[in-house]
Amino acid sequence: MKRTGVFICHCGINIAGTVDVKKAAKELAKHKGVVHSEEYVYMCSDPGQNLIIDAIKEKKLDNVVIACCSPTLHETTFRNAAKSAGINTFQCEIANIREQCSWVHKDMNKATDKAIKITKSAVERVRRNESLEPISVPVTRRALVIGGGIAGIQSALDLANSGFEVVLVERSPSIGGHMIQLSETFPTLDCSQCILTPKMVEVSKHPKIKLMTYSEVQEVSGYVGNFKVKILKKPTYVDPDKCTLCDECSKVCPVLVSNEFDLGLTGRRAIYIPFPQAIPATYTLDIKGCPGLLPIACGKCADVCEPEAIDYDMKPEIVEEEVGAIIVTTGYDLYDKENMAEYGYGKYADVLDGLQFERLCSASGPTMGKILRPSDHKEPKEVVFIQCVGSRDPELHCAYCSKICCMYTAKHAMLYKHHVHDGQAYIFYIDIRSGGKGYEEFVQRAVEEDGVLYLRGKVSKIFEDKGKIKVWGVDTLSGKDIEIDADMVVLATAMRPSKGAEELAKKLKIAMDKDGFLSEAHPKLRPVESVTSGMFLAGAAQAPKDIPEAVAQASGAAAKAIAILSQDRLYHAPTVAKVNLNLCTGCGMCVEVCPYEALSLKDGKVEVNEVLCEGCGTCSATCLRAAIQVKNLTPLQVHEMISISLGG
Amino acid sequence: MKDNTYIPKLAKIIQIKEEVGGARPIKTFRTQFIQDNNFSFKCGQCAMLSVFGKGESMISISSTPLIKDYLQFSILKMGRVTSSLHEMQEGDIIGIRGPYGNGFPMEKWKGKNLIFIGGGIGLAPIWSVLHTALEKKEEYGDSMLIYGARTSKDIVFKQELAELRKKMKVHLSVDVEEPGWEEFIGFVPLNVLEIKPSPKNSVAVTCGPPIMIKFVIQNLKALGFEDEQIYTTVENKMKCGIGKCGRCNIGLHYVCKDGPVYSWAELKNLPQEY
Amino acid sequence: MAEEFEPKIVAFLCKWCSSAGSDLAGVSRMEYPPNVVPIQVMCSGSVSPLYVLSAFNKGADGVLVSGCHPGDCHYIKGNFYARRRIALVKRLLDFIGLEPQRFQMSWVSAAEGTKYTQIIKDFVQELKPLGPQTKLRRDL
Amino acid sequence: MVNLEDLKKEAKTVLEEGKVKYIIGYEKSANGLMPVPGFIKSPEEVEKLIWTPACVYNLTKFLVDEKRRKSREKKPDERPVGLVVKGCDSRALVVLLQEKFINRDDVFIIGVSCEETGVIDEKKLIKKLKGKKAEKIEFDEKDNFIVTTQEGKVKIAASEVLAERCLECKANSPVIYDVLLGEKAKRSVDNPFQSLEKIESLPERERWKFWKEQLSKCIRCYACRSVCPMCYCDECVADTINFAVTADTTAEEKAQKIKWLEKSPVKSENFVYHLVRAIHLAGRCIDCGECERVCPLDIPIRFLNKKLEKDAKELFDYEAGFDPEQPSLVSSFKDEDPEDFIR
Amino acid sequence: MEKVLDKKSFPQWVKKLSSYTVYAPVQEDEVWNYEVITNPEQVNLDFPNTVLSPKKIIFPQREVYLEFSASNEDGLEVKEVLPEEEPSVIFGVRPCDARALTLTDKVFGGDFEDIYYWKRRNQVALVGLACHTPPSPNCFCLSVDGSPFSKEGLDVLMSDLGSKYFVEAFSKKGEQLINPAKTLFKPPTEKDKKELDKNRTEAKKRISRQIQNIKKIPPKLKGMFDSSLWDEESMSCLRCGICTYLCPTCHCFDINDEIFSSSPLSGKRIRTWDNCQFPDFTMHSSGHNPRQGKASRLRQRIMHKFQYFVERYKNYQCTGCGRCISRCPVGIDIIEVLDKVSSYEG
Repeated sequence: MKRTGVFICHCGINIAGTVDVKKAAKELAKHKGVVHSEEYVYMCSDPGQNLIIDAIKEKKLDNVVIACCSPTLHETTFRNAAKSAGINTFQCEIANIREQCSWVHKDMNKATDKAIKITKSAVERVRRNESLEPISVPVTRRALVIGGGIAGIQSALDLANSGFEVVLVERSPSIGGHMIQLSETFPTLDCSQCILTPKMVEVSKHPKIKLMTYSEVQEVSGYVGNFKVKILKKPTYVDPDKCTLCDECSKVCPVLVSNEFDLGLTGRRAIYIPFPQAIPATYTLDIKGCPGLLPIACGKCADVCEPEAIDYDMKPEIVEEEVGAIIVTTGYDLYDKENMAEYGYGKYADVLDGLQFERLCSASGPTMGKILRPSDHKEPKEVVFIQCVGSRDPELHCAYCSKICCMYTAKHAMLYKHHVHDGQAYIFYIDIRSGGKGYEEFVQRAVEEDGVLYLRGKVSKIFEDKGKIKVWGVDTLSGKDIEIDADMVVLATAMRPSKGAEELAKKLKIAMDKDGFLSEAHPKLRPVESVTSGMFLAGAAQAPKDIPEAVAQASGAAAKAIAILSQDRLYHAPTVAKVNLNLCTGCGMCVEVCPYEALSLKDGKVEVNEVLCEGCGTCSATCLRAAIQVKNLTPLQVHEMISISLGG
Repeated sequence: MKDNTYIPKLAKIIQIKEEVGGARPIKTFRTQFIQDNNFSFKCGQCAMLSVFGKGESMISISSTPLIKDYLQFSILKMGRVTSSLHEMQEGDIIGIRGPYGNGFPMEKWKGKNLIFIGGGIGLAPIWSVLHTALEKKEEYGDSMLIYGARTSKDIVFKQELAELRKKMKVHLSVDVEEPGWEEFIGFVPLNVLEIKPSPKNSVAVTCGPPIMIKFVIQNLKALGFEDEQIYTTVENKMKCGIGKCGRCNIGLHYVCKDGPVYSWAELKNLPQEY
Repeated sequence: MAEEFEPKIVAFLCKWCSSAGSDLAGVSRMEYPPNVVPIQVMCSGSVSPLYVLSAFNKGADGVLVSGCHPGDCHYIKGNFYARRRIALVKRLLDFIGLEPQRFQMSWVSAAEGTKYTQIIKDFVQELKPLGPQTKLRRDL
Repeated sequence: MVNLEDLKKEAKTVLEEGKVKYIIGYEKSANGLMPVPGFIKSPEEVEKLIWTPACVYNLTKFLVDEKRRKSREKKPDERPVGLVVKGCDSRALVVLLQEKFINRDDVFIIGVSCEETGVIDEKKLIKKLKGKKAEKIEFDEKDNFIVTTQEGKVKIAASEVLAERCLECKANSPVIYDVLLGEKAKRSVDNPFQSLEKIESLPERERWKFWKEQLSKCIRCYACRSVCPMCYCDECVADTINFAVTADTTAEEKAQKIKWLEKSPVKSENFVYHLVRAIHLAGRCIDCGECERVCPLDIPIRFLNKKLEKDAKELFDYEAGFDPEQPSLVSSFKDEDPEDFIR
Repeated sequence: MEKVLDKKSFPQWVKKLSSYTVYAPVQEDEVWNYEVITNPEQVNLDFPNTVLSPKKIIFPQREVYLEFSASNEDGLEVKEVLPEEEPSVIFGVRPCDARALTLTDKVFGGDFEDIYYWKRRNQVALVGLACHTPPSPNCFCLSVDGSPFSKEGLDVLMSDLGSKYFVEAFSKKGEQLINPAKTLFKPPTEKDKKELDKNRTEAKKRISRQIQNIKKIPPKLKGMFDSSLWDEESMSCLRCGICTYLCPTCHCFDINDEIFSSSPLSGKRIRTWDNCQFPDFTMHSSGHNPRQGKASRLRQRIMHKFQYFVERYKNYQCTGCGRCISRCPVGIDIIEVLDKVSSYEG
């Protein structure tokens, strides 16, 4: 029979003042299997710990229970003491008789009685504990960043500058994300491209960063510290090393398609560079528009390419990478046009979304920074900006607030006024959310210095009438109906998780919230970690946010990743789930409830990934067959604890 | 009023010896009744041991009836009761009722050579009869023990076997090769063929795992032993020990009461329900 | 005078919220009746219905399962599963005629020492008039 | 109306084509009214098949046996087993599929629709016939059965002898099948939990009295467990020893089998057994009513399951046995699950 | 002793037996069972087969053997617990069920007498009720050496003669039952006797079910241990305990320690019914099970009743009550199985 030692701490008078520690020690000595029971004034003191260590050695104790304060305080202390006496750390359990007993009761007899029960219950538990060592896994000291927007760029640079290799995967031909499309940024109105391009260049030049644009993550397996990733590298048909950016190919290309970078405000050729500062600086042949890769079909671009950079035989390639941590920064897309037909979005050329307006304002944009109507290239004199288009509309659209629209609409109106001094800007809003450093002042400037007219209320109808866009709305402050003959309407459409994020989340086994944004592990305390250990989130993929927030979160995610990558091995608590294969029928109910994707079905039985398991035990309560249980808090242990708590 | 056979007599564990460690541990327990009683038994009989709160388990008595001071049981840790027994310490109290079963027909064996063939924990029932025969050497012919275990670590009664060598022929074996082992390597039935005990005026007593018994008997037959010359013991799940609870039967035989000792002549005609 | 009936309560407290909340009650030196023996579990989601039935079978006069508030679960969603499971057990026990006061569930956060104290006080007060729980108690 | 000849034809075809190993159906027994489960192995044997209002058994239970048998075979016959199922039985199949206990390919489902009627409660019929021994029972038009006794044929209103669960049926015709016999009619049921209300409406004290008396009768023959297609665990809480023992199982594991309840058939232990059974069937029971039918002591066990079925519907809008893809009741949740009972 | 008793006087007879605990069949819902009677008027002898036979009184499903607890001196105290001895009487015992007790007598007697069984057995008097009409459609007592008016095992047998009972006492115990109410009983007339004979002849005819060639079965079974019949016949078996728990002759049991507290130790050692149809019945703790699979368990039930028992005690361990047939959830019919045994070839 296992030999148990019980040590009851007086904690000065903190425990001994209410619990008759002598009586408790005497009662415990009678308990089955307890061969040593003593009390001492301060167990956590050196002499106290030595008492434990000596007793373990002298009485050949197999396990010990320390009845003292809450385990949050001294569990580690006593477990280390136990370890130094030569027994496993899990052969030491704490009975909390201070916070949960002596401090909350007055009646000495009853408190003593309760303390005895709590301690006996810990005895019953520790006697059935397995000796366990922390689970240790080696770490692949590289990271993967998915998404090359500002968040991805920031994470990648932080990681690389800390000395870790980074694989940065971007779906489109260039990094830069939406930020590179912006003209100026609030609240300082500095040029977006001016602040972003140096970072993009740094990425491309960084020896620790392996940049993979025009690539997509196909498959992720493994677990924290040891992910295996398969990345599909789509063919660009242009060898970037040879390409000299002479633009001859594009000139001869007969195909014209809508230019994504300008959100359809301009066109581009099938062979193109997304924008002049693109990183990597090279051309991409988009086969969707290309008449064919066979020279027979067209072949003009290859013909004119002097350095012979164009290679029609380029094939898709699967690249396998091993990484220890993954940061997901897949960003956002704007709410689809189809969803916003009521605002004439997609129907009238002069109804634009915010990003289109950014391009109009941008010096590198389709109008070279002049604000002109897409329909007739005239300068608009009356511009209506509408906020909360698709946001904060739980009935029809998205219930959440897209967070940045208040600010960028103010910016848009301001920029408009800076371009068109005699123009009038109207903003329909529900309310103004301008929390952030310098934000409120920025909005005030728009109103006071630039005379932007804020109208509180919703727009009821937008329609084209004699070359104007009629906007009907209500000013809810004055209660008056408003009708504006606008030249242009700019919609602050809702931010959505970027297209394909859902598919990717499934591959990564990262949970999504009800809106499709990636779920953080804890809304307050673990905002950059995903539920899956070793995977982190940053930027608008997790929730709508502005640039500084995205950058901050990206650096936070990088720091979290570094915390993993900076270690040779990862250690994980060994109190994880264990399957009894004889009983498991493979129903998969535990797999469904596991919050950590630590369980999976293999050959009709459940398998535990011990590195992912956090030991919560929800699987064990769900299993109908008692086929899965968490080590050191098994149903048997709980059963015995229940019995003893109730007196036998 | 007759004795209530279901009520065990309390006995104190006076000695515990660890025979085999590892995953399939075996310990030998010596027990003494707390109050004197007329517990007398025959070799090969069993007793129902109680660990109160856990239940009962039928265990063969491995000491000889000639020793009156204590009863000895060698127990393989297997289930709820035997695990609790293995947790017990000297001085702890268990319950004993019995003896049950038929025992070995030693009267019939007088004047014959006794060949004991055991495997693993199967030496326990043999141990009783072997020592009784040894004590009454004059009544029997030559005795011999052929015994094997998985590895040398799994051999029970190690010291006693060394002692025993001085008194009779002992042939040991281990199933698989291991450094330092100088005797036979291979399964017990093969060792039987190796040693070739003579069937002439002999009785073979074999106990051990069922698969071993099966091949030992096959090989004994090949050596010329008649069915009547081969004895073995049978194990089945038991509860009452007195042929009433109905679970240990092989055909119409209740192993607890009519067994556990059978000659092959008897056993081969019984259905294979063990 | 006969001694007042003191109900025996088993409380399954999740480690991260409810047990921490109970610790806070201690640190704040709040006072509540000593009728409850706490059993710390990792998550309220790990409390099997069997634990509850077993506690009643072994003579508990009351059983409490306490976890983190929805959305605060240390393990993200364990308490949601607990909520569903416990609701079913509670309905079933009610159906067979066990007094509904005997089986309770609560959300107690690590900051809610006061709430924990109050829950225990109320629980004990509600159980006292019911007397000992004999319906499901072992009658071997 | 299901034509028995059609059933035989279908059975014969799949057997002749070798599409199935054998067919589990209903077969006439030598003794009277009630059929027995039949295991039809050859086309010639299909003549034994019957379909009457006395075909009460939920034959999906035998898939559990089949699975175990197959797992023991060295070279198992991989063909599916043919299985005759009623609407309720088919829902059991759905749950077994949902729990991945069986594969869809392992069973060839011959669905029979109860149409607007159902199967009988043998006890009700015996009572109704007042001692006359029924020899045969047949479907008539939707509201009646024709019963043959020694004294000739009598017409009995179906509502008087239908099994309780048929009166509260949610699936008159199979929800999953390979071939379907009979029409996909749906008998409208106003309140599928009607029978439950008479207990629910009792005051707490009376409810306790009712269950105390009922469950104290239990002799723990475990017929309710044995007949239930969902009770396919290798090892049950109610068993005192481990069944799933292999060479690797240690003595400790065997010694540590938890005794959540004792073998004594006393009130307290019977309650643990029946409550655990009910909870284990929450969101899984499809109300085939077999547990109650087989109980030799006539304990109305079905109510326990029915209660949780009702709660699952009421609280979580969950119904078992219609969708093999849905996550099970206790391995799923909704944010808006009720929590008014939580302090 | 032969008497007649007016039916109206029957409650008065029961009333006279106030020193006895009286059991009689009681109906609850659709289920009849033997229960303790407090009101003699309550006794209703117009009943079909009870679900459980009087076995449940003499060999109760749960019997406490002993109590144990930790004690200071020897560390352990063990106390024998025996059933209390008080005279009791069971009314309305069917002849088949009484015969069944003569069979369990054999099991619980012999070399090791089972004190618990005999304590109860000895103090109970059995008042039988002859089966004028078979109480179950599956009665087949005639096939197994019984009859609807067998007196074996009974102390008293009552036979229904319309307005009165024909009462025969066969034992001292039986006479002691009649003595306190002597005045209620009249000697039977010739007419009564004639009617009794007539009834008995008719009663036999009313039993419709029978086993073919029962005599052939025990020797036949001897060679059928490895027959495939068991596989076929057990296909639909669910492994429940109905057939055996309800059987008046089945006597298998389990012994377990059931505890209130493990530290300090206190609990009881308890015998409960067990049965050969449960898979754990014969399973060794090693996991090996000599009767793996339900075919071997059906075989055990049949073999035990119609071969092993016959060989050991010269009786079938079956008295033809038909409970196992009527209550089998899947219609396994022991008569059919035995008929198949009779006609089995190969």
